[in-house]
Amino acid sequence: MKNILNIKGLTIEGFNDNQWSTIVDGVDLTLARGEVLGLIGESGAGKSTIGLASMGYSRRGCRISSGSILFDGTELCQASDRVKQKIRGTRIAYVAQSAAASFNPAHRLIRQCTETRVRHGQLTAAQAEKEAIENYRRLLLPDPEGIGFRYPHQVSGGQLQRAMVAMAMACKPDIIVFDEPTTALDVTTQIEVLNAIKQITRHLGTAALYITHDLAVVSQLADRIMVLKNGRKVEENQTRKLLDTPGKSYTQKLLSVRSQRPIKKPVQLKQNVILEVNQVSAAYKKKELVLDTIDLTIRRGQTVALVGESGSGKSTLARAITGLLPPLSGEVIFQGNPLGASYRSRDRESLRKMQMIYQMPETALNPKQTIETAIGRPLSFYFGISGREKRKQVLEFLDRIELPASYINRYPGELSGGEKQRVCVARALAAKPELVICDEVTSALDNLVGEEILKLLQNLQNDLGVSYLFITHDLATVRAIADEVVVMLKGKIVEKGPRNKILNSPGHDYTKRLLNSVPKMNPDWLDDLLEKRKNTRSKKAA
Amino acid sequence: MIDLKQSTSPLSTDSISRRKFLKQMSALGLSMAVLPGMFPGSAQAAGPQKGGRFRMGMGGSHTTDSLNTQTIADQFEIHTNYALRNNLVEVDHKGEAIPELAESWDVSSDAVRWMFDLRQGVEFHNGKTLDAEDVIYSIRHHMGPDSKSGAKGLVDQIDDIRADGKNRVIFTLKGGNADFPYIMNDYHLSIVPAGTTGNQWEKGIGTGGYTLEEWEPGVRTFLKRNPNYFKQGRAHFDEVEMLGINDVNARTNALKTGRIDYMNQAELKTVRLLKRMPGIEIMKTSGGFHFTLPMLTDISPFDNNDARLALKHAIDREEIVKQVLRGYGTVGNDHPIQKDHPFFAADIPQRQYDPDKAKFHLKKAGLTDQTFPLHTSDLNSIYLDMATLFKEHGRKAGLKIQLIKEPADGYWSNVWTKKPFCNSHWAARPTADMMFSLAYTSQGKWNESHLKSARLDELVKAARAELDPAKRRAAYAECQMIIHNEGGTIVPCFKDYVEAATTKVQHGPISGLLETDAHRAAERWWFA
Amino acid sequence: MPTGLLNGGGSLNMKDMTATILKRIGHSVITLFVISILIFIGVEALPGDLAESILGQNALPETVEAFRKELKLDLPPHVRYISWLGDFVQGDMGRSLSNHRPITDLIGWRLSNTLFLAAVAAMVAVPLAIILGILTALYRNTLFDRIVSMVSLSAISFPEFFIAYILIALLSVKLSLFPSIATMDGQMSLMDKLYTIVLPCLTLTMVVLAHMMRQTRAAIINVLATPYIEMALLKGVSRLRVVVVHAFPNALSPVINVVALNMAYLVAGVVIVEVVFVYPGLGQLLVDSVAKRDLPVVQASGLIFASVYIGLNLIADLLSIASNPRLRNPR
Amino acid sequence: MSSLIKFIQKAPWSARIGIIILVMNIAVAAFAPVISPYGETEITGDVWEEMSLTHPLGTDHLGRDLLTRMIYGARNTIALALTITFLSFTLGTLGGFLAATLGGWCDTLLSRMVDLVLSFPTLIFALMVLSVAGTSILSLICVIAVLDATRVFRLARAVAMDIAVMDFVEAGRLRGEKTGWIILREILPNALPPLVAEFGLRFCFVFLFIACLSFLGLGIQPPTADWGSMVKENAGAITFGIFTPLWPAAAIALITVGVNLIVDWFLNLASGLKE
Repeated sequence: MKNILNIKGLTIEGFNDNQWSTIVDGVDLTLARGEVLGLIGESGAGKSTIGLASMGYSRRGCRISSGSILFDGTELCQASDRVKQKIRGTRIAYVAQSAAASFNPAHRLIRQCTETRVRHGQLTAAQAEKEAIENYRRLLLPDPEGIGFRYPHQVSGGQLQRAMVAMAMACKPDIIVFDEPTTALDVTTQIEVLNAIKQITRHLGTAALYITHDLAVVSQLADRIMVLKNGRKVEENQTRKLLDTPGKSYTQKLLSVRSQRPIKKPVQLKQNVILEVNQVSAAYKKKELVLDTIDLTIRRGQTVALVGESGSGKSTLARAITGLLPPLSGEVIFQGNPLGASYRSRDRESLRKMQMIYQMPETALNPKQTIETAIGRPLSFYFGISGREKRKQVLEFLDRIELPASYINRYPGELSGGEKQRVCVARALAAKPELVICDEVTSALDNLVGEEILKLLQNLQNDLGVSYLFITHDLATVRAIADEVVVMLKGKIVEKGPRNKILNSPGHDYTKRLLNSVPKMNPDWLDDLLEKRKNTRSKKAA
Repeated sequence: MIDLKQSTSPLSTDSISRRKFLKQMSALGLSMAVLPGMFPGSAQAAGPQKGGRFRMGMGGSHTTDSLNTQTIADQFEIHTNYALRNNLVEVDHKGEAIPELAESWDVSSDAVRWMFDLRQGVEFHNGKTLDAEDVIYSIRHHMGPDSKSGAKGLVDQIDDIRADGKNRVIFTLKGGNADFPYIMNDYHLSIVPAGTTGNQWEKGIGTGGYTLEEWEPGVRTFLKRNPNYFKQGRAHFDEVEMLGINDVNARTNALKTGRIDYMNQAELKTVRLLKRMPGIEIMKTSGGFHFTLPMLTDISPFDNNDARLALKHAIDREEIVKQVLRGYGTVGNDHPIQKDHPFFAADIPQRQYDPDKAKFHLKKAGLTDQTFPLHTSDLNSIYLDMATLFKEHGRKAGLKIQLIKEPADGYWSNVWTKKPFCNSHWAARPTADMMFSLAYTSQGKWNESHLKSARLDELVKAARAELDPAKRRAAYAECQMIIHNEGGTIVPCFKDYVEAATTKVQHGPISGLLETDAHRAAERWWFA
Repeated sequence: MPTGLLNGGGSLNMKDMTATILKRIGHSVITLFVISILIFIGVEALPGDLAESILGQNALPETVEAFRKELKLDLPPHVRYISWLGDFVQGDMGRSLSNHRPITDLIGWRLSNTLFLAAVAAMVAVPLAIILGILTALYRNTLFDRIVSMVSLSAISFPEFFIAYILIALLSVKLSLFPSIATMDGQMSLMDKLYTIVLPCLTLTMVVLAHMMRQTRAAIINVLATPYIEMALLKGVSRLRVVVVHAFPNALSPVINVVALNMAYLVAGVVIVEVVFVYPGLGQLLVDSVAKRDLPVVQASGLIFASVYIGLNLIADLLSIASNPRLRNPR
Repeated sequence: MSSLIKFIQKAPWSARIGIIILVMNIAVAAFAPVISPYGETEITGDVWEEMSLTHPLGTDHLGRDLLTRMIYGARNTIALALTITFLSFTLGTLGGFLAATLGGWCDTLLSRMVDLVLSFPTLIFALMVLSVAGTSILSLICVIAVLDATRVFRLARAVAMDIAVMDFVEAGRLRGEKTGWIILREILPNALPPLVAEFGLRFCFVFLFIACLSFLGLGIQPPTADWGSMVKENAGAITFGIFTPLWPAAAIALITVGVNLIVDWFLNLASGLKE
């Protein structure tokens, strides 16, 4: 076989809680020259670990316990450090998930991009720089001559990610391992990076392992896709075949995520306004307004989705509403009563009526408090319930969020991410709020898990009639849960209206771009989109 | 820390009549340059050699040291002062007053008027010739209501000083004092050019055997021989370098490694080890330096003599001499006069460590459960060890002594004579009279036990005016007896001065008056 | 800690920077002013005063009174403080109360001694600590790492005077290599001076080395856990280069801070070494002057120490900024 | 208890050595009167005797049994150092947490005060204060604790600052919780690991600091046995080849090394670095 990479029976163990447990369990994998293989799975599937292992690398606390990794005839499992060092960067390169974290903040980009070239003695520094600039140009980075001489923090996320692709291709490697290269990016930026990756792999004829949790993304690039779950291979097939005829139910589930249908809701009556945000402006530093005269209305039992990309000010709006960031001007009116600017000046009752659920369940729960304390505290704090009664109610809440009663004595560390987020939901509901602000509550979770949370939230709304202010960057979420949609850009609201109107016939250019940047479960989507944009551009030029 | 009050050594005056003695001293003045006993032992044959740099490591130095004679107090200053300046009178190793800047002196029969004739042609380092005005200025510097001098207590007895011509100074005292020349040896009373004031003091101008080249207070004094020195056969070194080394271990190491030729205040704990080292000589001089543990006799529980006696019996003096002083000293007998002093009352039985008697007195005083706080300090390295041992001794006698460590700073102002029971020490007084009248009479300036004994006051006053040695002896014996039996002072031991030098350093008999050959080492010693 | 300068977001321009520095200097002046008041109150609160402590056992009530009058200690405290402050602001540090020497004279020489010793010790200790820190981080959990860690740990586990005595016993008394006391005078050549301070310098090196080394090691190891280090490894960069080129520059900020802290210690905290080696530094002067209640000297040397501390911290913060491209090169 | 044993079983060998050293020291300190051959201040022999059967480590400069003094020294020194460290921790942590949670003027005031104390040489500061307050055990404890608390304050504040911005603390604030709850229930439990590590370091520092104060004559009062004073009292003998002072110095070093080994382990745990 002419496979450049041949992995057989790869088993990797991780050291956790004083014992070794299996992370990757006997995975076989082959990669032909010039082929792109997508590795897909949810967190804990072991896909990143396999990606790193293909470079003969395992993270601290992990070990490759058995199996063989044959790279172009070299067995990497037994290879010496020196041999592996020689191969890495030159013949197998790596593109990490977060370019912002993976570029050394102390050095200029170009120095990092040319390091491999120069250190392995292939080129002089000057030649390598020239070549790097050429690569920047190919990847359509703005100011290709100058950008390399900036420090990582001076370059935006999408550009950094492309610079990292440039770094990976510097030595024209045989394989590039892409480890979730677009996950941390906004959808509109994602397209550019995906495009860059596609250009490069085609241009160089490089083989690639493309690791992601997003089937729609990977289907744009991969020739073949391998689905992983809990360290084992679920199935493997040509991209189109897999999309058309998924063999396993797990794959089907993954496929269905993107085509989320709106969750059924009872018919809404026009009800009274519960929250009114009136001409609110806010800033962290005096000069730069992060929120610019925002108006927003939420009605009882309604879900308002606040959509925008990173930096649009949507989380800041949540902070202004809750009083964590007192606004510079404007007011927040809750049930007809203006609230104090700072949460400190609000009374307990108005604090109770407005609860918040956070993006990261890991940091939202105190790791040193049991689930009982976490959910029970609002009960005792607001309603003075204690002792047996409190425990009873906590158990009821656990039942409601579909967690077993035995969890009551556990600590957050013993729960999975989704379970923790459920606890956060219960904690918010324990205060019997009127309005719950959900700040990106699903974005840190796997898609399937996130969907479950959304369902839970919707059920609770149906039962309790609470209102949600739903902050998200994910349009699929919006589609699933929102009644009203508000689109924010650079601290301003650009468009708002009923969900169907916004999603189906957006009025604002930005909303349009946002909408059509969401990858579709169609391998030709990216090409089509780029083609379309090219056409519009040339049309405009004409 | 401040170690000494004005001091001189005990006097061997009982063999000659007082009057005769006074006259004799005046006569001796003429022949001072060739004093007998100056060059004893083996060194005598060769005679002192000139030259070399004498490097001294001195404990008792402070960055606040000054050469203003008013505030001179500790070793580094005192030695610098004596090397730079002279006094009217010098006290030699035998404890006899011999002429220095005064060529001779005479006294009225009531010992009230003292006439000192100055040596002529003596020049200060700045070229000025010494005259009576300088002497008067130097002494008056300590007198008067505005004086801050440490010698104020000494010069208070002077009623008037006046010049009689350029070379004679007449002192009129408020009362007769036969020991007045000894006072003139005090290191505060060195003679400086008239008009020395302010910062000029730090220039160290005097008539002494050395001139001041560098003066970094507490750190380093660098001296060069004064080529015009008026004394012959003195000040042999070309240069003297004094280093302030307060840490005794550093001093010892410097001596061992040859960085210095001499160190004062050797550590008693290690001196026996130092002695074994080749090329090092341990110098031991005995004097009247003694430690005391004063109890305030006017404060409960020490207003009860049985309490005092209980404590006096509860201390093992032998062991303190052995363990704390390592044998460099002698036991005390609860009065301030040492064994080799001419007025020592040998017939008072030595008080022994007697736990039973201590218990008896304690019970008699009804203080069986009393805890006695003893205020101590590391002001003097001996204090703590002594107090610690005392506590142990007391424990065996059923006496609870509690040690309270006081900061060395402000000890004399805040603890001594204020706290009911504390540590203290005394340098020798030139005469028994001064010792008693300063520290034990009810009018005493430093009556550290607040002792009020009419009989003692009377005895001391009478003895000062008494010329018959036998009667004085009897009076002082009774004083010792009173202090021994009724006094508020425990005198556990007398301590020797222990110093060390390399064997290259030669010297005659060493004075026990003060440390460092009465601080005349730079002037008297020489290199082999 | 560089917090003071880093407040208010990631980017600073030159103007902001100057403003911040000026603000910091302003804060420092206020701090020094408060310290001078505290020193004054502190010395006032000490039992006894200069008059009593100089006269000691020789004191008589009337001489103490006269001495006080001469020293103007009889004036009310606030009057004395204000008069001192007035002189100080005009650049007149005053004179020592005990021997009337101008304080600039008294302190100048000692300060230069203190700085000399601190500088030499720092020149030995800082590079050594950083190199050892890098090496132990590079070879972490090897025998080398453990031995260096244990030795350095033991070195800081002994009281410093004990280290000094051991060094004297071995290198001075036993082997006669170096002098046991480090006396300085004006005529010494630089080589003489360096030779004289070998032992105190060695003692201080041992005292400060471990702290800086361990901090360097910890900072580097901290950085080694970041994704960009993994990236560097995956680029095939050698371990040594990873530590030196990729990790160390990012670990500079904590290293600079610990170095500054130890430098401040070398200047202000070496009283014990000065006592043991009889080194005429500022620390001994301060202790002596406190003991003697020589207020102007205490004020001057106390303020010098405080300024050194504050100054070094300011420099450390500036260097931290200079070493951090994020702050050096705003967007 | 069993969880503690399990926890210790997970410790690396270096930390186990540290634990053994610490436990031994504490045991010796606790049972001092039982195991020491003589009384604390009893004079039982000549000065600086060599090691013998009657005096296993020899005698000190006053002829007291050195082993006895060492044992009592452990008791006094460890007890004192522990008390001081506890006090300084309570003070420093409380201040640091208050500054971090309340912010504003409280933070400014406390931080300025701490900066003020820090900018003056510690030893000289202690010297001055002890001269004013006298060198009783109580003032010794207070002075060192306050001085030390400034350093604890900085750490506690930094740690609390990191925790105070966490979502769960924010959630507590939005719930309307009082500062007391925020500090005690939300921040403290999470700040413990780095603080415990710091506790070890501070403990060692206090140990050495007391020794240094003793060297300058301001430490524990004799005749109470304490390792620092013992080193100082006997230090002069070293250059004569008498190694009596090595014993207490070694004891100080041993316990500091032991504690540091445990601290290292804790720091590793706290930073999540599994080496």
